[in-house]
Amino acid sequence: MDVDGRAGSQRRALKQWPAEGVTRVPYWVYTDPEIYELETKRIFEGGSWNYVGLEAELPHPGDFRMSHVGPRPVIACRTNQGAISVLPNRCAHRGVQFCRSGFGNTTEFTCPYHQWTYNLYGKLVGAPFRKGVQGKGGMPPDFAPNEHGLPVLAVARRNGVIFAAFGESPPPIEEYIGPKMLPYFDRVFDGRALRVLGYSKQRIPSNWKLMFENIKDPYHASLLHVFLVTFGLFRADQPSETRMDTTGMHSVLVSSRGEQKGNAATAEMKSFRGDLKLNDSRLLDPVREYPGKATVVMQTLWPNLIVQQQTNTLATRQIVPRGPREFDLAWTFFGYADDTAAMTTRRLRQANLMGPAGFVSIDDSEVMQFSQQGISQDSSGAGFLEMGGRGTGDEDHMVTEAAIRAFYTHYRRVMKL
Amino acid sequence: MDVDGRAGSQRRALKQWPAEGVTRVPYWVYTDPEIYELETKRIFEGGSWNYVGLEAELPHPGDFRMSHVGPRPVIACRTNQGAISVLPNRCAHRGVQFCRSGFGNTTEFTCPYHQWTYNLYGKLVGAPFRKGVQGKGGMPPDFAPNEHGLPVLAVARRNGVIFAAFGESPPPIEEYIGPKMLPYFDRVFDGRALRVLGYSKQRIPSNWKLMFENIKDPYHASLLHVFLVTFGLFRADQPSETRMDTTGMHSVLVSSRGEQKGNAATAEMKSFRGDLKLNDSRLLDPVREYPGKATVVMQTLWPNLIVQQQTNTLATRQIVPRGPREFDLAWTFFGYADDTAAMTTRRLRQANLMGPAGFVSIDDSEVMQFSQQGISQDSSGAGFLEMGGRGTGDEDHMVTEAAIRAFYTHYRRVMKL
Amino acid sequence: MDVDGRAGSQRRALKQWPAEGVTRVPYWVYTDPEIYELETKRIFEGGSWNYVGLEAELPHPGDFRMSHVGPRPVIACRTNQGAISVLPNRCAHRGVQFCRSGFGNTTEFTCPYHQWTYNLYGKLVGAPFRKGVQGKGGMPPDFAPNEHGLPVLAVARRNGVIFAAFGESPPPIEEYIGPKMLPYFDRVFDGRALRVLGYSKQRIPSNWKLMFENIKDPYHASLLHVFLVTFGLFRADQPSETRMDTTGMHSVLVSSRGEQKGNAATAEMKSFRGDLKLNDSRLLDPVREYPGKATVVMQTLWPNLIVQQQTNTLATRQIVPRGPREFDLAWTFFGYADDTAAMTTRRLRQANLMGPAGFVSIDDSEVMQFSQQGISQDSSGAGFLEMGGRGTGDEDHMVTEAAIRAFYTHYRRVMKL
Amino acid sequence: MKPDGLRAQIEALFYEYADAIDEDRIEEWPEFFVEQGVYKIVSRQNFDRGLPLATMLCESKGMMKDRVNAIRNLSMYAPRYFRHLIANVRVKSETAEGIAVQSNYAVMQTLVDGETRVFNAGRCVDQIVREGDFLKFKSRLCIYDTIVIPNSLIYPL
Amino acid sequence: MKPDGLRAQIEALFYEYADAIDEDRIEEWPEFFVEQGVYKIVSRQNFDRGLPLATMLCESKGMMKDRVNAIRNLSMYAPRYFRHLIANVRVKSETAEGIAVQSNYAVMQTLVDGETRVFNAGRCVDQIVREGDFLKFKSRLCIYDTIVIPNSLIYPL
Amino acid sequence: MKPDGLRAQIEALFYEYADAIDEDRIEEWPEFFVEQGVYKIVSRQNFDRGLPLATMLCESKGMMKDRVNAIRNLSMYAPRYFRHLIANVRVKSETAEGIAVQSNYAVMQTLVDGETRVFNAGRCVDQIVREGDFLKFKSRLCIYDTIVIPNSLIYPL
Ligand code: FES
Ligand code: FES
Ligand code: FES
Ligand SMILES: [Fe+3]
Ligand SMILES: [Fe+3]
Ligand SMILES: [Fe+3]
Repeated sequence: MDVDGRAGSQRRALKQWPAEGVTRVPYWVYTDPEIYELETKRIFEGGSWNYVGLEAELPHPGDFRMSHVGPRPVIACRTNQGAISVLPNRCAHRGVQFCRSGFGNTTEFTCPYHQWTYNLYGKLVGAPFRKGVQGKGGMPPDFAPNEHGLPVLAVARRNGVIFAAFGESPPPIEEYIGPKMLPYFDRVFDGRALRVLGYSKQRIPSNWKLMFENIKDPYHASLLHVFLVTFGLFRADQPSETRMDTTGMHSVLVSSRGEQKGNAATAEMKSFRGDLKLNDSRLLDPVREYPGKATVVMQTLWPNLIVQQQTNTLATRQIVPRGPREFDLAWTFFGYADDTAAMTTRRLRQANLMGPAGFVSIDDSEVMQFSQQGISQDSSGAGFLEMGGRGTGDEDHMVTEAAIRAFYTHYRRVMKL
Repeated sequence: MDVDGRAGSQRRALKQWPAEGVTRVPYWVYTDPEIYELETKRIFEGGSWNYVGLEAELPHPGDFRMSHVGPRPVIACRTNQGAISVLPNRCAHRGVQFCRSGFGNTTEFTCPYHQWTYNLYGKLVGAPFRKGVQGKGGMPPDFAPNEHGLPVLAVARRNGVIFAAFGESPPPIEEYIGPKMLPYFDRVFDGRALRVLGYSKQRIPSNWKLMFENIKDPYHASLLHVFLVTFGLFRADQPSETRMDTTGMHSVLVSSRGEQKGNAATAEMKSFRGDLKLNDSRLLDPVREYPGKATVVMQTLWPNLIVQQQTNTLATRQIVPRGPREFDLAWTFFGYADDTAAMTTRRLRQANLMGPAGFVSIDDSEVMQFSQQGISQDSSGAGFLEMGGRGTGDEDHMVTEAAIRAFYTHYRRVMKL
Repeated sequence: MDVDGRAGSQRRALKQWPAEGVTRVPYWVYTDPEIYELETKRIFEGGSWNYVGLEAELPHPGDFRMSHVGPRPVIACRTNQGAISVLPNRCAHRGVQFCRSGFGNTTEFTCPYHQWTYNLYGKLVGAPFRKGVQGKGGMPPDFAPNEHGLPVLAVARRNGVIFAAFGESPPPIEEYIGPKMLPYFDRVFDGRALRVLGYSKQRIPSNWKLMFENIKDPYHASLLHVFLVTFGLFRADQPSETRMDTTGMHSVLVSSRGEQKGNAATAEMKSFRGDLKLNDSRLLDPVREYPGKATVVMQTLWPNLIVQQQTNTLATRQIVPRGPREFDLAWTFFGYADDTAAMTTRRLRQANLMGPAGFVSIDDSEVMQFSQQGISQDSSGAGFLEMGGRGTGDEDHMVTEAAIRAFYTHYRRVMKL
Repeated sequence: MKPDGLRAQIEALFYEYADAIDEDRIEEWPEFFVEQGVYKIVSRQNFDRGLPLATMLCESKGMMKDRVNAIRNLSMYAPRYFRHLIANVRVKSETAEGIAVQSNYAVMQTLVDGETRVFNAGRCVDQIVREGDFLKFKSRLCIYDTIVIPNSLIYPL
Repeated sequence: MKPDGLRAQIEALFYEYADAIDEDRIEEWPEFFVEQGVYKIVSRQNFDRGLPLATMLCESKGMMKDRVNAIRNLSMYAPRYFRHLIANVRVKSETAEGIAVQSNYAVMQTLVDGETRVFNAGRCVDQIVREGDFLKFKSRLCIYDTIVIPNSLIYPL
Repeated sequence: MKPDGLRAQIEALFYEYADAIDEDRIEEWPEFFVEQGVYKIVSRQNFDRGLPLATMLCESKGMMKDRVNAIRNLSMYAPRYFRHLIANVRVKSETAEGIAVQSNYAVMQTLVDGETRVFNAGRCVDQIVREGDFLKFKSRLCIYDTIVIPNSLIYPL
């Protein structure tokens, strides 16, 4: 009887990264519960800056919103001093996830169970009956409220975007994003006040990394997205760049809008429809608003953020993992406080391209589900990533999986895989 | 590559009870599947008397009801001799869970698959074709029907309440409940015939132990339950007691109704509303029906029973675990056979306080969900239980978590943790 | 603290097959996830011919249908040469489950993500941008398309029935079915063209092996199925046979219709109703269509097929496991291309006996759920299978569990349990 | 109370029909049909592909009674509740043949001690005729979206 | 807009009632009842076995207001949305006592950041009377199939 | 058959609208609107907080046709069935502007080889006008409770 022994060693063998390196991604990284647990610890709680929201969402002292760092629920607050604090949404007494409102304004948080009360800095400022009632009961004399506050997270901000980190603080956010990626970040987040236009949320039945792969994969865009291809919003024959930071953890895809005109490259794209026309062209009525030629910049920031600038539709997409086979994708669509009404209308119209019903993003959310289904058939397989060669460096085109290879280079380092 | 090794040893480390002892409860006891399996074996099937129902539910010979011992489905029957038998709801042939009706009357149970038939004592009294058909087939000559009955459970009864146990019989029920707890038990179950008023069932997304903690935690009642506090039904400034048996496994909270009047203690309770009035006071029209001053006695009996006497609403609450993160709470509301119509009406009105829509119990079922959510964020944390000191003994007040500490003292002993 | 250690060794002990051999089936074979994983590898992917469909479903070149081999999604195609190919439904690039239509006609399959295109033989015939775009990017020079096709499955056909196998090809299908079983197979699949009448699908909350046990268990039919018993469609007192191939993996139950007349045997069947009459006798209007006396032949073919011939209702039932506790049962009802209209009507009427709403099969799908529920209560138990003795050989009656014992003899061999 | 108006009468028919099933008065079910009434449950997949198989098929009131008898006396199944939500009732035409009506439905199923789940959803395509004072089904065809049936289909929809 | 016809008026009553709950105007809920109106939620199991226990019981508009007050000010619970689907409305009789009506319902519940689930399904048995220009509930009895309630029942059904 | 009565006509509009979507005649969908009709799907959360984002936004019949074209020719998605249950239809007012109507809905989704699930539930707030013999939507606003959408929203609701 060898069930246990074999299954055990089989399992271990499964977790050997293929000898080819990052040109292969073993399918167990998308399905294994232990890998997922390790990711939680080593990636999301391990010295990385996680996106938690925008300052524009918290204009007034006491404003707060629920958010997540990786899978873990947190609360981002505007303090009275105008700073931002990020607190774990878990009571220090007996673990109640106390905050239940997505947004609000408060001077303090009170856990419903025993009314332990925390100020906006996570300090325990109230614990009823701590001294007992009518001389009876209460906490022991050595009870030190300052040892029972909420373990606040490290916080970083840049141009209105809020990041937080469990554990030891990562390097300053500018250093973390790095000199190569920062200009792209600052392109959209240029210091102007933002205006939130609204939220969307999808529950996608796939591993969270497939979302990053998708956005780091310019190769698919010209093939999967008939809409992008046909209207020239993002296409392999257009001037494009794939750029990574030095670690490989962040990346951008950059491209300039082209025309709806056939050529040698579009001939290879089954998805190109030369004859397609919009019935109402207001849907796509692009206005150039950033310097330079790029009309689309998609940036991924390790470990949970996508910054989308596609023509005039802007959004952050936050990844909230929910186990190895599911994640939530939380979209925050925004513009600038100084947008004209016409520009706001334009952004809202172009928002049809993105989100759970997006002309473009539907393709991605569906294909991620198909990926997870295929991968889950048998986790002893591996993805093959040799488009654009085997390197992990920048490219001035889209015909490459380099950014995914770079991502897994960093992933393996952090995960010790 | 160290995934397996680390994950393994991490897991082991996680399962070390904190050095502080029962003033801490590690969060993995609420989430770990192996712990849950051990609980099934060591607690629910391990020499404990589990509540399975009331004799009043089985007035006539042949009456039966489905019930559970821990998570395991059983059938409680009134035998022809007026005794009670408790049978596992699983066929001895090939495992079919044969009984499908919540309640009924029968002379025997027939499994639908091959019609093996058991009498009310679990004895196999029929197995069609056992001797073959037309001289062919049938059971081997050495087939001994008496070796293929249902393994009946040990049964104990006291004053109309039925308990059952898998495995070796626990000590007599009076000894098991113990001399300190028995009077509280006998207070409600005083030998009078009971009348069942009805059933409620909730599926609560939390670990089953959080239900016990909740009922063993008088500290929360004055803070969480605005209704209780405001109407003085249970409040920290009222004469109260927290009592445990010698092992810590059982406990009672006892209190006397107070007034809706502010004082130093209510000042600390955000939940106190001095000005609140009922529009229809019939909802709370208390009548004293037990000797002594206590108007509420909440008793918990290891490992699956809560006996509720809150003013004139009486109920048993049976805990049916369904994995580490979910349990069913099965309420049986009852009165006495000799209740006047007015008293029955009163009990039915006061039933508004309890159950899935109870003015009081909603708070608890909701907070248990919040607890499980918070705990599940990261099972390396631990609850902090030092209200009322670090002891596990009786208290003459409510400002304590002593009964929970006592519970975990026993839990650790039984679970060998 | 011994949680891990004990739980581990407990688990191992659980996986010891009972000393009694195949007269006992330990309940962990129906619940354990590791056993299920092993079954996937050793049974469904391990050199066995899995049913995937009928040739009649794929009349024209390019016709395809989705199907499964064990739990794994595959596509069966009619190639241009009139042959059949079976492809895994998983892209060789990055794992997308690309085919989304149950049925269709195509010349090639294109994965939506990056448009890798496979012909009907699984050969990679297209990979856009493989040579780059405008001189940039593309696959490395050593990219060999023939190394990146879909790993086609071995295929076997007999008289219009299609089988497929992962890994090394099993022996020829005739040898695999074996000389004892082949005549029964050829009885229904006699070379005539088939006509598909329609599909049904059920999701049954039980282990897949319980389905095989059910069909290999003539003992239950006379007891569970009031309909069969009453109308004499299958009853223990009728001339019957239970036959296995030499390995025990396949079997047939054969019987001849009897009368609705009581006798010594029916007296033992609670399920016999001598007085029952149909209001509309067209429901059961049997016509003899096969040589010999048998009116019902139920054949099980390892590891995923049941061939049903009950009077004039014919169907294949394909088992698609979905983890240890659930499987889909996919029914294909069929007749012959040369059936008269009256015969087609008859088959469609008799289809009322089978499928998710079948007069007969409801009993089975329900009892399988009850079995899984009972088994899952505690996986340390075992089923008791001594009806008809302890042997695994053929019997000329129904009062036996021999075919199940034979099945588990083979199962243990293949699973090394 | 007899409702006024054709659509109201048709809805009354639908609702009483559903009530007979939901409230376990299944014996009444065949009485909603004319003597040679036809009742069919077919999957949308079979329907769309032109395949004749029905998951449940009754070609007369007699066959319906046989189905009722099976439900009551022959079949073995776990107790459950059905609950019909009938919506989107559309009277399509009224001819000598009868009244053609379409509707959508969802049936919720609750197993004892279980949750309430959407068991089956789809549409009904009906032919209704007058029989004396009453409207009756000449044919009722339930085409269900729920291709994969959660275990067993015990009752008519 | 006041609808014509009794059934239309009754449906209007049902739909406005549901809207008050679904759109979080719970304060309006007692106003759909007469002063001594009775509201009861009972499980089908208790109902069928003749057991008197109600999961929610209001014997007067006052008790309903107390329930509203609890929902608004006393109880602690996670925010959620209710959504009523009311179907199969059947006017059974109209007498001096009032109008007897039955209907089926399913309530969908959406917890913040969660999926929409069937929370509760069953039927309503109502007595309705005219009060001035309005129809009001004299009694509303909700008999639910969903024996096992998913955690808590916060709002009336 | 053209129904009598305003509410019946409105319901007919709603049900034919739903049928076009459920039965995969999505090309008909824009025709239920006037030329400058507006169709919007918004989450209850955005709606309640006054945020203008729509999950789906069509400001003209042309944009609706673009959406239909995307569904038919541009988007890649797994095949699925939608099934509308439309309930609680309330005619709120009729003015020169049009008829204001509210209703509740639940859309059941069935993925091929999957279970039928509640995909989305909420309410519709509509402005309806007469165009010749027909009622048409001037605007339809679907406010959905289901904040977290199960993967993708392919069809209009
Ligand atoms: S758990 Fe938060 S105050 Fe007790
Ligand atoms: S399983 Fe119960 S009689 Fe066979
Ligand atoms: S995953 Fe199939 S083409 Fe890339
Ligand atoms: Fe994309
Ligand atoms: Fe409480
Ligand atoms: Fe059978």
